[in-house]
Amino acid sequence: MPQITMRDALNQALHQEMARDERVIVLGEDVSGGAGGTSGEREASGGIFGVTKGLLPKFGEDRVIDTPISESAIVGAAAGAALAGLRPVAEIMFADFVGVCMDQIYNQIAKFRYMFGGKSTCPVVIRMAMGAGMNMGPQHSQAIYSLLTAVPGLKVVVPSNAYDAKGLLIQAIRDDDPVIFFEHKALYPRKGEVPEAAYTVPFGEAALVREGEHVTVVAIARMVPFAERAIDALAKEGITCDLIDPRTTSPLDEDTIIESVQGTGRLVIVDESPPRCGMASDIAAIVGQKAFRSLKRSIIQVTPPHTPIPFAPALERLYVPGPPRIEAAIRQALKDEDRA
Amino acid sequence: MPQITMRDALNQALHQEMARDERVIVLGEDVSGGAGGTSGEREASGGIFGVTKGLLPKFGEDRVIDTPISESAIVGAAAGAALAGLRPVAEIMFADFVGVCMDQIYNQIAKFRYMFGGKSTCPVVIRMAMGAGMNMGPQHSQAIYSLLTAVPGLKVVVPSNAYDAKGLLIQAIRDDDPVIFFEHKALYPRKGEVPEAAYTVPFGEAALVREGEHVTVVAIARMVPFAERAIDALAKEGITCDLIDPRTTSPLDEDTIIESVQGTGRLVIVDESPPRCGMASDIAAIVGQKAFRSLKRSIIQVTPPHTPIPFAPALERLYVPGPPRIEAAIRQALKDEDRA
Amino acid sequence: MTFSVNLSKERLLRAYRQMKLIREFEERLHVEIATGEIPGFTHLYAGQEAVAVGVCEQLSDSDYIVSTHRGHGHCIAKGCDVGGMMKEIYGRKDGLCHGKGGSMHIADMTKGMLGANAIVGGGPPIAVGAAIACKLRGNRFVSVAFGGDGSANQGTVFEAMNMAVVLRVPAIFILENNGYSEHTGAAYAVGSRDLAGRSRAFGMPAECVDGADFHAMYDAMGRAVARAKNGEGPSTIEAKITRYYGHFEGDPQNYRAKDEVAKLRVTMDCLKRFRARTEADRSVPQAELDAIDQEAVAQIDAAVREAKAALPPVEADLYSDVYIQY
Amino acid sequence: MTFSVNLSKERLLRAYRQMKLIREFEERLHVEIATGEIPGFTHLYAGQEAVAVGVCEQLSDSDYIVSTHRGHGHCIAKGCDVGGMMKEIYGRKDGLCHGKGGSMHIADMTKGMLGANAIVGGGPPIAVGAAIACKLRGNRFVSVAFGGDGSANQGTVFEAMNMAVVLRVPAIFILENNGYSEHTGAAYAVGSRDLAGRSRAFGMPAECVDGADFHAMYDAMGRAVARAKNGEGPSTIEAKITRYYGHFEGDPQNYRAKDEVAKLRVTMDCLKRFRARTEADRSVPQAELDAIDQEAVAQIDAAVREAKAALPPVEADLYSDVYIQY
Ligand SMILES: Cc1ncc(C[n+]2csc(CCOP(=O)(O)OP(=O)(O)O)c2C)c(N)n1
Ligand SMILES: Cc1ncc(C[n+]2csc(CCOP(=O)(O)OP(=O)(O)O)c2C)c(N)n1
Ligand SMILES: [Mg+2]
Ligand SMILES: [Mg+2]
Repeated sequence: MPQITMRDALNQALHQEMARDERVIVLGEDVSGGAGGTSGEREASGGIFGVTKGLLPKFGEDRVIDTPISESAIVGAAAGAALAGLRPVAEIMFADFVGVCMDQIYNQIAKFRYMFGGKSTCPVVIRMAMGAGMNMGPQHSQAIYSLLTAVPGLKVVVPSNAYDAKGLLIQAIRDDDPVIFFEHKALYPRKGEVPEAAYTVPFGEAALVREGEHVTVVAIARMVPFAERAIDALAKEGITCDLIDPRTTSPLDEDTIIESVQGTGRLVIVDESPPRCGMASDIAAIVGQKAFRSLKRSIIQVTPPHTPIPFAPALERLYVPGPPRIEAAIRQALKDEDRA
Repeated sequence: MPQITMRDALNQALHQEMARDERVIVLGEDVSGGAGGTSGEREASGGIFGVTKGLLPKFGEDRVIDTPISESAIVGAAAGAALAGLRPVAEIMFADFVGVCMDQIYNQIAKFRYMFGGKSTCPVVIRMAMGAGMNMGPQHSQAIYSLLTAVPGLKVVVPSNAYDAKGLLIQAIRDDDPVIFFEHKALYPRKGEVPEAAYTVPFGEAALVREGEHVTVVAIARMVPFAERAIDALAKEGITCDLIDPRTTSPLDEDTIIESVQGTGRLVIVDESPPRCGMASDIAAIVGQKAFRSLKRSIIQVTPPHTPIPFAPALERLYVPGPPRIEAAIRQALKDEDRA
Repeated sequence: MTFSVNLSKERLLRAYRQMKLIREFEERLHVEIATGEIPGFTHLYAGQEAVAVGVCEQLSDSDYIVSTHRGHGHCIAKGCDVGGMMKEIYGRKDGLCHGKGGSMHIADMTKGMLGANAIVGGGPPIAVGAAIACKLRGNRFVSVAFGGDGSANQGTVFEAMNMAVVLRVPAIFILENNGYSEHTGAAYAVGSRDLAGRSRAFGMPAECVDGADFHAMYDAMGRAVARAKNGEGPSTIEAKITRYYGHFEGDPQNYRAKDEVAKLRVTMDCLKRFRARTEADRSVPQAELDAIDQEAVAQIDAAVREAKAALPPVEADLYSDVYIQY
Repeated sequence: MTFSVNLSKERLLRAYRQMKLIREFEERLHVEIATGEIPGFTHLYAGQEAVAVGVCEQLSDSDYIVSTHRGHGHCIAKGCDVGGMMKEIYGRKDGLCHGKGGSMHIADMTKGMLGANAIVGGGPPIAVGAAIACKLRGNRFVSVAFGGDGSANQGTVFEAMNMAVVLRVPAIFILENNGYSEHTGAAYAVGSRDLAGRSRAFGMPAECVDGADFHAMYDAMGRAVARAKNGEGPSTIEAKITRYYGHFEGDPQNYRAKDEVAKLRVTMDCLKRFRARTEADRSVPQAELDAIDQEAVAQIDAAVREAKAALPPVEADLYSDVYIQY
């Protein structure tokens, strides 16, 4: 099977779905680029991260729409186009920018179906690049999937590899509910085996990335390859872990996590979203409620600190949970607390 | 001591702080009302909820500023005025509207100090009315304190009664960090004893509203009076509870909660924010981590369902956790699970 | 496009019926709300009928509109069932949105009514999206965003306008300038005091029309629709109009001169103006209008009676329709 | 207010020095970034110097500016220390923001520089807030928002403009129209193609100025400041200008005609234009400009050397300055 990057896997998904279904449109800033430029080169960009490359030449300006810098109008337009029967894939360049279009996401798209009494569908996908690790500073690095997981009515996707990314994006486009699709910037160049043909990866089904006996590790997006490294290092010492990648945080595959914890009794959650009211809290609370008697010790949450994301590489490295912190957390998980 | 409503307590706080410190300004939609009207009545409103009443006649148009419907500009203006040395109190009429000004809150105000290397202060207070129970529908009823508690750099205040409301608002105005101040709409008419003179209630110090032996109950904002009712009913059966009102969710007084749980071993959290990545999850995760061995059974989270907020009174009543659900949860907390 | 001079008697009667139905709907709500039986808070459209009807009489069920918190008039004009609307406002299970939306969220996809919207400025971007769909399908239909003078200070509205111009989509922006956003006058909150001029500055034609004059509204809308269907892109119509009641029911309107509304009910009433005009040009026999008046009263009376008698939603409804599949 | 005809030789030399310092800062960054030693991504201001300097030469440390992602020029023009800036861009502890902000977040409250801003459209509302403070203190100082042609499609900018008009605050909006927002031309993304006209429609005067002409910028800004201090409220200056490098460093600029920049470096260079003008009117001896050129090179060279040698922040810095007290 061909080894391609997550970027290219996403690009393939867009190409295939646009070819399959003419209701699919793509809109966002510089998704093709070049409009109004002096070179006449109409596809000057293909997206800042290259994910939408080649779409304009293939599908034309009516379906691959460069927009002004107007995120509220981008998301709102996607919402309206979806209500009117299209299947828009909107791009918000950096996830951090949801601040300028949050209303359209959380008050409009997320609520249409419910508040209209089930009489509308809003099959929108909003793609956004997220995550720290590229020294892009406090306003271009956030991992905000927890903020949107909190919103009833949205589905939230957080792929960790090229295979899942393609299958999840195709699923997102075919899904009749609104989907927020997070792409971790640091994962774009990560390669994996990806079938050429279109396929879907279902929502709400976690992937069991490693199987083991001693500790359950849940990790999200870029934290998955980091956890793999930590787990593989510990395997040499005979410490083995289940590594669970939820792939979607909404819906969340609670069953797979709980089943694993019932076996191991020990849980480490590795999460790049901030620690307060974040994904790690969310999963810890669910497991604490549904698998309380299985827990041999407290759940360990590995998250960034409660701070904005610093620019300096020296600090950002400390901010992002990395393999050493994960390894340490797993070791800690093997020790029980004293009884109070 | 005089019994006054939470609305009037808040109004007192604003009056007293504006009189004390001329750097305090108030801005928002209809905070006085009447500008540009045909009656010539310059204070036609005093705020949709009446909290800013009487400020305009006393402090004038330069300090009590009616704005156009432009929430991003309102919050941004508050941010800029604070950087320039004022102490603005901005009003976002309904908390649901943060969607249209989220960027100014979470990317700007929350991050200034950190990303400018500690060289700025941004002493802004953003007041907003929140909460369900008045049949105001899906876009006018949300309890979004969890969304903002998640944001490093913000402080988040959630008063449950008139006394705290006044003291916390005065503290918020005097505080040098940015503060999001949530006022539950259903609590505005709730009366309590409030001293006439100015006083502060410190942030990060929970109130122990009831003392008891069997179960720890943590409740927030309107959930506090509801929990009081449930607890007082159970007291007749000899079941007694600690009732903790955190008063601020950021900073959160973890110690008071943990200490109580160390005594009772049983925790019920009552929260009006949505269940995923919400306050109940957050507190459950913290307690699960820091008081694991003290817990005799799993923590019970009493929250609304993972749905938007319905308009119909028949449904909204079911959406909002009320005294019967809280009472049932406390009873359940007294039973232990079977071991797995 | 049709223009008002070409309207048949039947079309004129229909327009009047729509206006009268809105008026009666709102006047009756004004009475019923005072009884405390209607939950939540409600914004009445009375006084502005000719705007909604002038606009929507140029549209079909395949054209789209997006409305506001003050949406009853737009809904009725676009063909929503008044019985279903009334039940929705009373929070009944058989309401147009099963009681889950209420007054500020009435929608009917089958009529191209994409929803009232309780977020000021929330609608125009959505309307641009529907216009994108219209363009992709060949500009045979148009998409309309309603908004008030107050909404025109919300940045999202200008983002939507600019995007509509850039993408040349068949979007039409109706700015209902009733002089107030809640308790604040447009004379204060709209810096330039010229809403149409703002739209023009974003690159589209904009007319300023007397919103109490059905014929004028209808004709302005005809021009905008013709332009849109011709692939020439968006337009704006600013309608100068007034509202008869407070911002929401219960608002004492201290910001308005004491007899302002009473006077406007005489001089700026769209129903009276319609009657005067059609009497003068003999396009409609006035007796038929009287009959319509009576029908409207009866229809709304029935709607209220049925809404009061209807059942509320049940617990299962709380959990349904969050997702199609989860 | 002073106008350029009245500028002393010293003031003209200072203006040139500022422009040259910006140019050298950016040209040197262009070289250093290619080595891979500078973290993150960087947007260079080269080509636009006369805008920042024309504006800021009318300001004092007590006036405020709010900047953008392309902020180095504004920072230098407003008096930020280039050594501290360079260290910030290298992510050093002694950087102006302790390395926590980086290129897009440089701020210096002591200079009235309220921060660069990586959110397009994030700055103007903040500038209006600072203008509110200025007004409250008697309009002795002004507040300036910088933004690009692309930013002028973000709704927040128009909210800020309208609010500034309504509140009559001493705010000045500088729209640097360099023809591109990232890879998209203003000719496409700005529906009306007329930025100044939009500001006018919101109720303030707006001039469109040749942004490569320091004297013209300085004079336009003089008029805007005079107006603001006179209590007449906000103004806009649209500066037509060009950027010499890509949107960010590394951008191959496929959207621009091949020799566009090369030509503009000849015809639209603000430094060359300044020299030509001051030579013609004999206001400045050209040899003194040569000396300034050399000083600037040396100053930036030292800044880079020091930044490279400086230490990064330490772990404790990760946790500090989130709150003043928590
Ligand atoms: C984003 C947002 N801000 C504020 C409000 C509160 N609000 C509801 S209606 C309204 C006034 C709207 O004025 P206008 O657009 O003129 O419409 P009108 O009420 O006159 O029909 C305001 C401020 C809101 N619903 N949404
Ligand atoms: C809200 C937001 N949307 C998009 C971006 C990404 N972005 C950064 S700069 C830029 C272009 C800005 O264009 P303009 O305002 O003309 O400034 P210039 O880069 O030309 O100086 C874009 C789209 C952003 N930083 N913030
Ligand atoms: Mg109005
Ligand atoms: Mg530009």
